[in-house]
Amino acid sequence: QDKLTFLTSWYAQAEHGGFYQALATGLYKQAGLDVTIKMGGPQVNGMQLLTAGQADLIIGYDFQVLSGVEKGLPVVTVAASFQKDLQGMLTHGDVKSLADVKSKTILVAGNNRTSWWPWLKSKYDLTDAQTRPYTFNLQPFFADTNVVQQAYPSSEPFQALKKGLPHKFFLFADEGYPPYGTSIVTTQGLLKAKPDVVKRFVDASMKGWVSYLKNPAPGNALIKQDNPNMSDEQIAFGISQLKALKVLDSGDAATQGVGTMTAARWKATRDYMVKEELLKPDTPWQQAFTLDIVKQVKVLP
Amino acid sequence: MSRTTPRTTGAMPVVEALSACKTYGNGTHALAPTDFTLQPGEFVSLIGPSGCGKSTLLKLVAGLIEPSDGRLQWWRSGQLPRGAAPAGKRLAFVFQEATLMPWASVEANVRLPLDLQHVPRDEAAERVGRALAQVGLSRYARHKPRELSGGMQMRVSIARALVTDPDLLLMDEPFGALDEITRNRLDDELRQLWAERGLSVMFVTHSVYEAAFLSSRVVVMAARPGRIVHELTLDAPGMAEARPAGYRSSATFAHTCQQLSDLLLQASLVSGTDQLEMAP
Amino acid sequence: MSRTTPRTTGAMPVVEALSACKTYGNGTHALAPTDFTLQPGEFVSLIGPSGCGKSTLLKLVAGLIEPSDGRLQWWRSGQLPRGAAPAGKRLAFVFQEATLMPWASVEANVRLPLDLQHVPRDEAAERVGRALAQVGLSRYARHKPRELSGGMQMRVSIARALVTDPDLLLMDEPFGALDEITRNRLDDELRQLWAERGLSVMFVTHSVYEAAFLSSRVVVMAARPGRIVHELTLDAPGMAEARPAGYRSSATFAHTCQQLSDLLLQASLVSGTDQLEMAP
Amino acid sequence: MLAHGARASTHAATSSSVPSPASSLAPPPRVTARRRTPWVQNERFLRVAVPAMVGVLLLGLWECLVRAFNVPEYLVPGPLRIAQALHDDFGLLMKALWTTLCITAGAFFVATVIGTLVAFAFVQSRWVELSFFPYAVLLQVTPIAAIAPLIIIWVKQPTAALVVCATLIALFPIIANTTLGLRSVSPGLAAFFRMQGASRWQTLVRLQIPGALPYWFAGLRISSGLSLVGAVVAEFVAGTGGQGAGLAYEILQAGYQLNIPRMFAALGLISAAGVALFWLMLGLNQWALRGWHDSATPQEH
Amino acid sequence: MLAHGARASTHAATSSSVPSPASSLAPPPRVTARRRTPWVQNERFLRVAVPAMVGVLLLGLWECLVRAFNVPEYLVPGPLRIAQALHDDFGLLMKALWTTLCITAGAFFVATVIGTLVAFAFVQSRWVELSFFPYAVLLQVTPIAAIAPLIIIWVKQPTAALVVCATLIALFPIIANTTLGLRSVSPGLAAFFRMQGASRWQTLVRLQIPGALPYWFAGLRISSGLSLVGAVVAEFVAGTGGQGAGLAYEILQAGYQLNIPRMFAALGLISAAGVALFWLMLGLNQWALRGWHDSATPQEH
Ligand SMILES: Nc1ncnc2c1ncn2[C@@H]1O[C@H](COP(=O)(O)OP(=O)(O)OP(=O)(O)O)[C@@H](O)[C@H]1O
Ligand SMILES: Nc1ncnc2c1ncn2[C@@H]1O[C@H](COP(=O)(O)OP(=O)(O)OP(=O)(O)O)[C@@H](O)[C@H]1O
Ligand SMILES: [Mg+2]
Ligand SMILES: [Mg+2]
Repeated sequence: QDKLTFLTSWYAQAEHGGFYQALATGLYKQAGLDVTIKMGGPQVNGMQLLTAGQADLIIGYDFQVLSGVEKGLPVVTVAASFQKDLQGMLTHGDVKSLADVKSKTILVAGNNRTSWWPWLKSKYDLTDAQTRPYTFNLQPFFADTNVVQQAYPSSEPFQALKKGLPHKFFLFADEGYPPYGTSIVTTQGLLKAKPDVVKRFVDASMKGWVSYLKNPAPGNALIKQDNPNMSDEQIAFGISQLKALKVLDSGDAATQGVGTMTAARWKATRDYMVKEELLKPDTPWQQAFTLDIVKQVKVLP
Repeated sequence: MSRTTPRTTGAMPVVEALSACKTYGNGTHALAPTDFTLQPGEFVSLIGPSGCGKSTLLKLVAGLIEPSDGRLQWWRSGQLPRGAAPAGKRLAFVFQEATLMPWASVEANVRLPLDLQHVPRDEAAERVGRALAQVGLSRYARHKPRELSGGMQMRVSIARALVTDPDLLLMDEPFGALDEITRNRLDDELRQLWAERGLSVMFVTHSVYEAAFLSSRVVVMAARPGRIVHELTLDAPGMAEARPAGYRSSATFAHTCQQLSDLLLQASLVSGTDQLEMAP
Repeated sequence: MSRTTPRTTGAMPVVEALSACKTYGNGTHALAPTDFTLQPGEFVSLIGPSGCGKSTLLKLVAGLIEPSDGRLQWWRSGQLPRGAAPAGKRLAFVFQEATLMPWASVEANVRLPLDLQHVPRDEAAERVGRALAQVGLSRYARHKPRELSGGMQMRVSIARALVTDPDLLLMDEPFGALDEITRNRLDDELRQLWAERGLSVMFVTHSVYEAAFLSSRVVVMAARPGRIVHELTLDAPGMAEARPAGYRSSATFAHTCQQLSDLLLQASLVSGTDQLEMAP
Repeated sequence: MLAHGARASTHAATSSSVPSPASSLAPPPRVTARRRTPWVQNERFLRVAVPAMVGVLLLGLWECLVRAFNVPEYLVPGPLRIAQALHDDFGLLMKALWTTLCITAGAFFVATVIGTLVAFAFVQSRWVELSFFPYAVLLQVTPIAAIAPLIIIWVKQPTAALVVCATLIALFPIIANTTLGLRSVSPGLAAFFRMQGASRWQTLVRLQIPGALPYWFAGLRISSGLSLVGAVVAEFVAGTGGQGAGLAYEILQAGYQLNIPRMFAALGLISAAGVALFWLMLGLNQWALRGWHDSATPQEH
Repeated sequence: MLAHGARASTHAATSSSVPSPASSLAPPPRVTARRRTPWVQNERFLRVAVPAMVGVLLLGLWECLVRAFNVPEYLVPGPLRIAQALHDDFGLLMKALWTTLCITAGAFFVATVIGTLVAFAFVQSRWVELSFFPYAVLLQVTPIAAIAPLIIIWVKQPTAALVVCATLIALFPIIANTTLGLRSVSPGLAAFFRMQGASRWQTLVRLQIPGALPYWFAGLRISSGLSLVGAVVAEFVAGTGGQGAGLAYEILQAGYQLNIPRMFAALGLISAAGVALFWLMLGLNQWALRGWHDSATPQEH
């Protein structure tokens, strides 16, 4: 049994379901892995913990991996659970499309100013002046009908739903925002030393995802153990959103299996970053990912 | 005890203590129930062994502490018989320790009571200058208290009391830290001031010479509990005049001093066995 | 100025000031270059007008402040001629203000120097009890300093100095806040202690009577700048004995007092024009 | 201490217009005597009763305002609603409070010990102080949020990491106040100790430490609150959740889920704990300094 | 103040074994005189030079360790690397520093004014203090991160919201210290003022305020640091990014992009600013209290 520590990106929630499911249903054990899942949180810097050896694999983010590669960090993305990034925008009911947010006050969290915000800004011709900080609290949104804000499909819209407030949610990825979502990142070192272990982990995790969307109960039990405040209702809503947005099985995944990635998508992400001056043009962006693992894994949805 | 206040008599006292007593928080009986009257124009000295309650009585009279039982009664200054004093005049207090504002110069310390009474700047400056000259500290007007010797600090404290031209002057061993020469001069000045201005004075001292020279009445206290054991009237009330030039070397003076020394010794003896045991 | 230290002579002084002078940070010349020698077994009183630099000289001798120029020289106590004193004996200092630890009881304050010398508990308790009895404060052993009167605090300070059985005793107006009776008794005790134990004493006082009664030598200082203007030897050195019983009423005593008063007046006069102007 | 208020109110019974017995000789005969209703003079009773009354008044006002303006519960809930949330989630919140208090206590203890020892070192030598005091200032001004990730990397055990973070926040006031206190001994007494040939140790133990107690307690008063804040902030930053989660986790989660009454209930618990800590420190101060220090002794000048 | 260190070192020139001139009569003739090398006694010089030297030593040690153990730069960069980052991103960091300092200054100013006024109110009446002091404690212990969202709703202007957050953090030590100071006037002087019939205003202006200055400055010393920390924390929690972003934003971003040397450079700037503020306050203290207060006057007992 190979011991592995896997660090998620946030408090346990539906977006991490596949991993918990793989743990709960013994998929990891069957793959000869002894996996510990650690939760992330608001200010937990997964990349730092990964490079410091506190975690073997983490849920990463394409931009951050590219930045890391630019800085010479030995990190590499081995698979992408979701074909779409889950970042999106929550609006009041009157907004018909993202083009309508031009007249709204937009809540943007500090660290997102260098991820999707430049993309949204240039795409819809928005300005910095119309933004206000987002503190991961929905009170400003509810208090003012002229406010729109960033959101994750499974959490903020759920609150709006519960409040019975007419609202809309727009996924950026559906408008052409390039990065993958919930990707699995590890170190070059581990990849080189134990490619087989990494492969087994990815394989089991992807199986976990497929299993999770069919019957989430085992995974949910673990999620609720880690994050007692997560209600069944909310998890169920999250899963339904994952299904509705087809994050797992759309695009390339439908044919090449869950978790797949393509160099073209990575290049699109890289080009966007370079254009917004978030990345030096001479960054060896190919080092940010490897297709070797996903090529060996084929878990069809 | 039912008492009638002296309001019914002709003379109106400045302040009266009616069975006032004081027990401190730790249970020390500092003052047994005490009756004490200060008539206008009196110069009363308090003498007694160390720790017998002189400061306590003085603070009661000043209203600085409240009696544990009994009461204090103050009378309008407007009714002071010796005229002259405008209404609203104040009492002045000289603490046993120089109590100065460490951040203010000597000058500012002495000017303080005038400032508090909104005396105009020029007048205040002049009066401060005079008071500082009286205590011999004109040169040190701009010094800070911490730059002065113990005796000089005490003199600043005295100047601050004199500058207000008070009706009632309460002084707690003001001259104890001064050399004999300075002390004698200040004694002279104080006596003269008192005779001229008709103020009332309560004066704690450890020097029977000083008490004999200055006072119109001497109150002798004993300890445990603090109480008045004797009073000695030296001048008839209202007979305040400057002492004759050679008074300090007169036989009357020597006699008074001797009398006071004896009273003090007596007071020390009744103050309980603990008062100074001789070494074996 | 080249000087030879008295090392060459037979007698070995306890402490010597060699043209030591002191100018404070604010520019006050508190002490002009001064030579002063304290011989073993001497009882030297310092008198002088208020602010003339007595405390400054005493602090220099104690090593509490450093001279601005010149130097201080201390000699081994082992070489004190009057034998008896074991090595490592200490100096004791009584500050002009009672300097007590506010958090400690009277007893603990007095015991402090013994604790610092690791004197065994029992012996310390006994010595503290004796010292407190000497100053008449046995009853107040458990009180905190703030619960005492000014004079009582000063007596605690004195007891703390006496408890150590010092070789060199430096006292800055220790009895100024005490009544005459207490003062006289303490004077007697101090003189007796000095005569018996052969310690060396420097004593600042404002009372010429006290100086005359206690001292083997009196140093008169004048102000601006502080300096020694006169020295008066009362006893031949080494002739320390208890004064005869009636000494205080003897003609010799009265004469000495008068002499000292005159010297003090002189010193006051040479201390500059600012020293006490009479009111106009 | 000035007792204007107390004086004026005492005299109100006997004379109406006069500010203080000592202020002037002008008014007609006035009388001072001891006529006091005992409970009004009972400091301890007042110290609890009066602020409690004010608290009840303020809460009442709050409730009224919330009702009058119909403020939605997810924006600012009324106190009754909060009390209900406190009641409903009592077990949950108490467990979280316990966790937070444990971290607070640990951090406070460690900060007190280290801070005091550092202060001892500082007063032993001016050189030590000169050299290292600026670095103590560094401790205070370095934002914990920025170095928390590093601490989490270095200190493996999560609870220990939280304690370290909270300690760093609480440390400075203790160092600063204790150093100031140890240096603030009366110059006369210091001279006396020097003259008696007291060793450094004796001077420290018998002079500097007792003299520094009032300052030390003032430092404890500030630091006790900071330890609590530190524990909460550390939790915010380090983001632990799950079974042994503290109040910060509950606040964050309640915020995300827009369970604002519960969030306020948790906030209220933190505040109550802080005030309780403060009073505890004040009580300790009174107890330790009674009889000699102004701050703990009623004035009888 | 005790000057063991200074004394001992002065005497070392003339005699070797003796602790202090007053300690005993035992040693052979000893001599005290004024023989001092002036620069070693120049407080101001030492206060800068010694810690600077220690700093250089520590930085050197750090660099050596980093090199010796080959610590990767993205984990802990060496000081040289940080200096280089500071140099490279000088303009960026300086702009951010300026923003943070503006917020700090604003918060410090507001906290000083409000804190002082509140303390004035507290000492005017014991009832006011009894009633409201616990609520001042509340200010300190309520985690700013939790109430920042509410502040953002109420204070529309983002910079103003940050100033409010930072002010809340910096307020308590000023209130606590100033109140303590105003109450700590010598009882004798207070009695004198009462006796002279001084009005409350006169007592406040002429007695309590001057007497409270040392405490007030001690409060300023603590609060200046807290204002800075508050500004940074507020930005972390509620910060805007973009043009007017402060150092917290740069730290977050640098962390996110794993530009660890820049993150350390930003941290260093914050720390340097904090230490500078502290010295500024100390200097102000010396200047204002010179001549009368122990903390600002060399002892000549
Ligand atoms: N604040 C206090 N708390 C408790 N006891 C006190 C306090 N002040 C004074 N005492 C006690 O009250 C008694 C009288 O004190 P008081 O100061 O009136 O004496 P005194 O006659 O002025 O003495 P002295 O001549 O030494 O100044 C003393 O026994 C003293 O211990
Ligand atoms: N710390 C100080 N800073 C500046 N000047 C000082 C300081 N201490 C004393 N002086 C000045 O030095 C001179 C002598 O002071 P010192 O205390 O020695 O006088 P003294 O003879 O003891 O007076 P007293 O009898 O009043 O105690 C005074 O003029 C005083 O102003
Ligand atoms: Mg007294
Ligand atoms: Mg003196």
